[in-house]
Amino acid sequence: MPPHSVEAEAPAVDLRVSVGGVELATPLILASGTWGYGPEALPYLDYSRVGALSPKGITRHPRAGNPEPRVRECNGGLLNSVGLENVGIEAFIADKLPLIRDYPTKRVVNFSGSSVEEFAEMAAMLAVAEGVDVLEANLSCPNVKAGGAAFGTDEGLVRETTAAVRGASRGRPVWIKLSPNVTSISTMARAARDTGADAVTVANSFLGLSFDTRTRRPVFANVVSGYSGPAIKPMMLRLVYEVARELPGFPVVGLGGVMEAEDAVEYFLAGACAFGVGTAALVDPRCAGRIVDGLEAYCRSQGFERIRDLQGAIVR
Amino acid sequence: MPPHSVEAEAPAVDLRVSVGGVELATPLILASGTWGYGPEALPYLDYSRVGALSPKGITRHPRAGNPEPRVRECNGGLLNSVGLENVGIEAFIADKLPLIRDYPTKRVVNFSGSSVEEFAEMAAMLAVAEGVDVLEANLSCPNVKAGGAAFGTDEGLVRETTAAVRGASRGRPVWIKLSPNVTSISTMARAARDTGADAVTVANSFLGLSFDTRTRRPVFANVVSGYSGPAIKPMMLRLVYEVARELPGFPVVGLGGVMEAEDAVEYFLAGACAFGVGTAALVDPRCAGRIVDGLEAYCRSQGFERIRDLQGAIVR
Amino acid sequence: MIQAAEFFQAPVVHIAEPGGDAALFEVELELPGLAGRCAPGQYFLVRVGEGVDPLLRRVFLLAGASREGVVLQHHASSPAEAERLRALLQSSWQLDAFGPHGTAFAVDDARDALIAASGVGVAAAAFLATRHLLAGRAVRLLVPEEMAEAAQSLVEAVGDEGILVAHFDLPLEGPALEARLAAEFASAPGHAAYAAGPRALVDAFAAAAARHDGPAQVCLTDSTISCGFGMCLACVVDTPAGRRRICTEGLVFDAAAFR
Amino acid sequence: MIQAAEFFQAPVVHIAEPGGDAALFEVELELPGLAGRCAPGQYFLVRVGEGVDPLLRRVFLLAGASREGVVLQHHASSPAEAERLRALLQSSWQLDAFGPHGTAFAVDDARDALIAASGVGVAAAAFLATRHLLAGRAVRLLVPEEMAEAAQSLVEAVGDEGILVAHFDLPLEGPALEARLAAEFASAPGHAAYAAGPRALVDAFAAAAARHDGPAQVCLTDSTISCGFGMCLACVVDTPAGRRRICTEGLVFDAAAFR
Ligand SMILES: Cc1cc2nc3c(=O)[nH]c(=O)nc-3n(C[C@H](O)[C@H](O)[C@H](O)COP(=O)(O)OP(=O)(O)OC[C@H]3O[C@@H](n4cnc5c(N)ncnc54)[C@H](O)[C@@H]3O)c2cc1C
Ligand SMILES: Cc1cc2nc3c(=O)[nH]c(=O)nc-3n(C[C@H](O)[C@H](O)[C@H](O)COP(=O)(O)OP(=O)(O)OC[C@H]3O[C@@H](n4cnc5c(N)ncnc54)[C@H](O)[C@@H]3O)c2cc1C
Ligand SMILES: Cc1cc2nc3c(=O)[nH]c(=O)nc-3n(C[C@H](O)[C@H](O)[C@H](O)COP(=O)(O)O)c2cc1C
Ligand SMILES: Cc1cc2nc3c(=O)[nH]c(=O)nc-3n(C[C@H](O)[C@H](O)[C@H](O)COP(=O)(O)O)c2cc1C
Ligand code: FES
Ligand code: FES
Repeated sequence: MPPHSVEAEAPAVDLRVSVGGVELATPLILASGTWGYGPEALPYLDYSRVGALSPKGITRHPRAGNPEPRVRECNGGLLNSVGLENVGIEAFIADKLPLIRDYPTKRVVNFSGSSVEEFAEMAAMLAVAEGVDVLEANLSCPNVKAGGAAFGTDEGLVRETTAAVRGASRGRPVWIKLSPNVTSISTMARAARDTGADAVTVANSFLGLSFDTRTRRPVFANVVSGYSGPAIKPMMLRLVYEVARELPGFPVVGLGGVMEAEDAVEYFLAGACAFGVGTAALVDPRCAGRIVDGLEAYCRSQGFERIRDLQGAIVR
Repeated sequence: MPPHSVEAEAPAVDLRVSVGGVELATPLILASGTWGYGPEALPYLDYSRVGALSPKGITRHPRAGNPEPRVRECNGGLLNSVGLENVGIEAFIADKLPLIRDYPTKRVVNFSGSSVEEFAEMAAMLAVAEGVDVLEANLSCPNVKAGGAAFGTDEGLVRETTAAVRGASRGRPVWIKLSPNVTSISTMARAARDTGADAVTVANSFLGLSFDTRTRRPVFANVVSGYSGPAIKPMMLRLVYEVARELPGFPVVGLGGVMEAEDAVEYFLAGACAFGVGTAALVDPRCAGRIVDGLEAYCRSQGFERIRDLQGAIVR
Repeated sequence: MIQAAEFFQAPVVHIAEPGGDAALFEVELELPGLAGRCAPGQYFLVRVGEGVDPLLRRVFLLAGASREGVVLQHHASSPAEAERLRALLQSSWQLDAFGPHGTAFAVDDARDALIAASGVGVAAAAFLATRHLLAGRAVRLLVPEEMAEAAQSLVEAVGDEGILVAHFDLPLEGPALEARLAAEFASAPGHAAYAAGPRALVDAFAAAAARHDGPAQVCLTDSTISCGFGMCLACVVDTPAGRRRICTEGLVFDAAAFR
Repeated sequence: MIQAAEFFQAPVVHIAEPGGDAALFEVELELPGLAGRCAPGQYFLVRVGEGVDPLLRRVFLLAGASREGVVLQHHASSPAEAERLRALLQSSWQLDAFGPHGTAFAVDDARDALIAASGVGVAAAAFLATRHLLAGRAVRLLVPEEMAEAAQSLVEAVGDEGILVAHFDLPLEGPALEARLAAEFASAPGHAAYAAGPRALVDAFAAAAARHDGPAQVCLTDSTISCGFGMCLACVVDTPAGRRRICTEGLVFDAAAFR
């Protein structure tokens, strides 16, 4: 039963959504990497209006990440080569998780392995860590053993990694975060679904690069970086649309360039059951509250009592 | 020997480039689809400063293209679903080609087949048409026979189509325009190179879509459309960089979001030997002259006597 | 008659809101000596800001021309978009504007005029009305109810003895408007008839003008214009006389083209 | 002392060019009653325009604070970028600004001051100098030659009896500046020493301050700040005391952190 709202005339909108059995209070997920580990964002938002928090992506060992500069704006998008700087899984579980365990939201822990075995090892640790609601495997990071190509661009590796993480997760929900740099996103999503994923996150940043024409050097030490923000929204919407159409009923978390409530509505129409917000945090961490309020107002204006009914609600 | 310039102090920059044996007066190519058939742009530019003109892409039969709306701006990029409206190859050769035959530039004729046989049939017609300098096969259009997936996303189809076009081209240069919506652009470029392509154009627009949140309808009748302009530049640069690195020495024409001379310099640094300008034409058709002038000034300021030396001139 | 359009860097003199539609705004540009080349129905392609958002030029319809310069109106996609563009215009000393562009109304000022207009079309209609008024002809200007006030003030600026503003409270789509326009034509035999507005108004006007015994022309003011230079085929419409690019072969057409 | 920063919608009172560096510009915001909470070394995170380009907030360094409001300076990536941002600022009635943000200089106004500054750091230095002058202390302000004039005018605005502007004509990188700064330290025993500028100046200053017998603090004014809220790790630097986020744990650090 949706919580009865006090203002009688403006009927409350039921903002709850379910992502493959995981109940979220609202459909907004704080994407990994742009909201810190959680406490950093506390002063700017109300976690009870946030469906889930994905802390900074963690790796098996601490990483210092890439040298400066790590971020560069470009024509409505953001290039980042932070290089997955993080405290490592042990310190995350010991020092960071306790800080966010009592937040009134779900915790979707994003992790990157450099091999299938490492993904499984990390999944096993997260499976028993208190306060981890969902394991989100970031397949858009390089497979160090196999020459550095991203896991998410090889169907076989997606199957192997998903199965390994599923096997080690002790029943905790497993989301697979896919790479958008593929010919057929639905093939990768199907591979994840068929090997035990409860949902797919579509998707991590696109590969991009930029040169400083004055010095004729690449902007980033690693040359290639991740491209995100408003500029990638139309492409990510197409990827979400394809997965939702090819795998009807399979939960998709859509993200890429969501800055306002209208952007989130497009992801629902494309078929997503929830959406992520990453780069927008860097512009204004209050955007989370603003977007959820905007969605509530949109549902009222369009006559939707439950936000989940927006999913795929395209008018032909 | 570069043409000797009158202003003694400002040494002329040699703007000539060669793309797989095709000599262009300057490295700027007017990309297919945004400059009309050629005469429409005449009032706004000096064709002797344009390396090559790619008229509107043609198909075997005339096409009315898609219903309105056909274009929609989005966060620094452009979505288009024109639907390849064109007069068809017969009318192009009879009515359009004669108008541009005497322009002081090269003509790179862009054509899209709905099957491998149709690509070959069109190539044979263009191979003997007077005034066609280069055949550019647009593999980023749907293969109607095989369920509509784009030719450019299937390695085998890229080989088959390139070989068929090569076979029918009677020795005229063949460029293959690739689709950017692939996992490995270098695999597709290698497939084209190994079956007779003289160069690859990297690349056509990305797939994207957008919804009108007021009406909850897709903006375009075909739902999915082509995404181009400034927003796609970092991703296209990465694709050009990968092809140039994996297939050293193989000519790449790079395009995507070039609005100013600095953008073109980035494509040279990524490894392109020439670059295309598409969406920028819609903003200001005078941009062609402005970009070539800007490149000349850039070469002078950086001490390059020949613009072709900019190719891959990254400072490590 | 198609005037040779040019690229200008034109200083912004004044920015205003004509009223009647929050998505409409008006800009006065300092372009001395251009009045003679500007005709009703024509427009300027204006680059708003220098960034990537907005990217393409916007259509600014000619609403008037004087010795000092031109008055243009733009119909944004929403009031919020209008505010965004206005703010960008305020910050630019000079505007990159290409025009006067496109075909113009052939003004037959030997006849009284019947003009139907909606949205930004009202600005073109007012410009058109002045030509007839200056020739001592009577003008009947028919606009939607919400535009009546704005039309009245535009006309007052022109000195309004000979002009009568009437309004209709009908949706642009559907048969009702066509019937109302047919009645207007019946009581305006031989008049020079013009319409300026979105496609729905133009279609109703063209149908109603079928048996009109005077010249009838239309101006499509709300089409999706992308390049505006006739190169991209984004504005192509089907007409009985074949496929036409609105941006260069319009915005003004003979009404018969839309029957 | 870290002041609790807040989001403000602040009217733009005045936009100016301080001179000395075409990529620098100054903005005065109407924020009455905030002076008491603003300290030298702090900054505001300002959203320029509402579009996607520019997308991230920009660092506007505090150059002064009064009853009416605050004066901020921004160092753009190039003169062209400065002009672009200035034009956008002109068109916004109110600016979305978050601040006073970051750590501040601990002002020890019981001592005379030695301040080295470059680029936008000169603005922070001037703000700092006023605190010492008000306490009747002497201030020696060392700036690069091209900034000397701008520093002089900033200081004149403050009433300059006790302040001496000296300048150096040395590259920020390389040993020469460190040697010059060491000489300055030698002739300023026990002074409160401060530096504000790009990393190269901060490193030279920190090295030269090794044997200084007074407090020495640095303010990193030209780092790549991305979010500014301590969330994205784009501004992290290695210091002997471990990894620090410049945006929240700086911009001001003890000089020892960069030795
Ligand atoms: C599509 C894409 C999107 C990305 N988005 C982001 C992002 O948004 N934020 C972010 O912080 N990073 C992001 N990254 C960066 C990426 O996750 C890390 O940079 C990557 O894990 C390291 O790969 P690298 O080539 O950057 O090498 P570096 O970052 O320079 O790493 C150096 C070395 O560390 C080792 N290494 C690399 N990855 C791992 C790993 N996962 N576990 C253990 N060791 C490793 C390898 O030997 C590697 O060569 C993205 C990468 C890709 C391909
Ligand atoms: C990545 C990508 C980028 C694109 N970029 C552009 C662009 O920038 N400009 C542009 O004008 N179009 C562009 N298109 C559109 C595309 O070239 C045409 O729309 C396409 O050829 C028709 O495919 P469609 O799905 O849009 O079907 P429609 O355009 O609706 O075509 C309808 C039907 O026509 C038939 N048909 C489709 N293609 C062909 C063909 N090549 N030859 C003969 N018959 C055909 C098919 O039966 C098809 O179902 C792009 C398409 C893709 C996939
Ligand atoms: C600065 C930055 C850091 C990121 N770090 C991570 C990360 O650690 N793990 C991960 O899976 N994705 C990471 N991402 C990708 C985002 O989670 C998200 O998938 C992507 O940016 C697209 O969404 P957006 O456009 O809303 O940012 C990062 C993105 C940015 C901009
Ligand atoms: C309106 C429009 C029409 C286009 N038509 C064609 C076409 O007919 N054939 C083709 O191969 N590419 C076509 N393209 C793709 C462009 O040639 C180019 O590959 C792409 O837009 C990326 O470059 P840009 O960002 O400079 O536009 C079209 C692009 C646009 C925007
Ligand atoms: S808008 Fe491009 S041809 Fe008319
Ligand atoms: S700029 Fe994001 S953490 Fe400092």
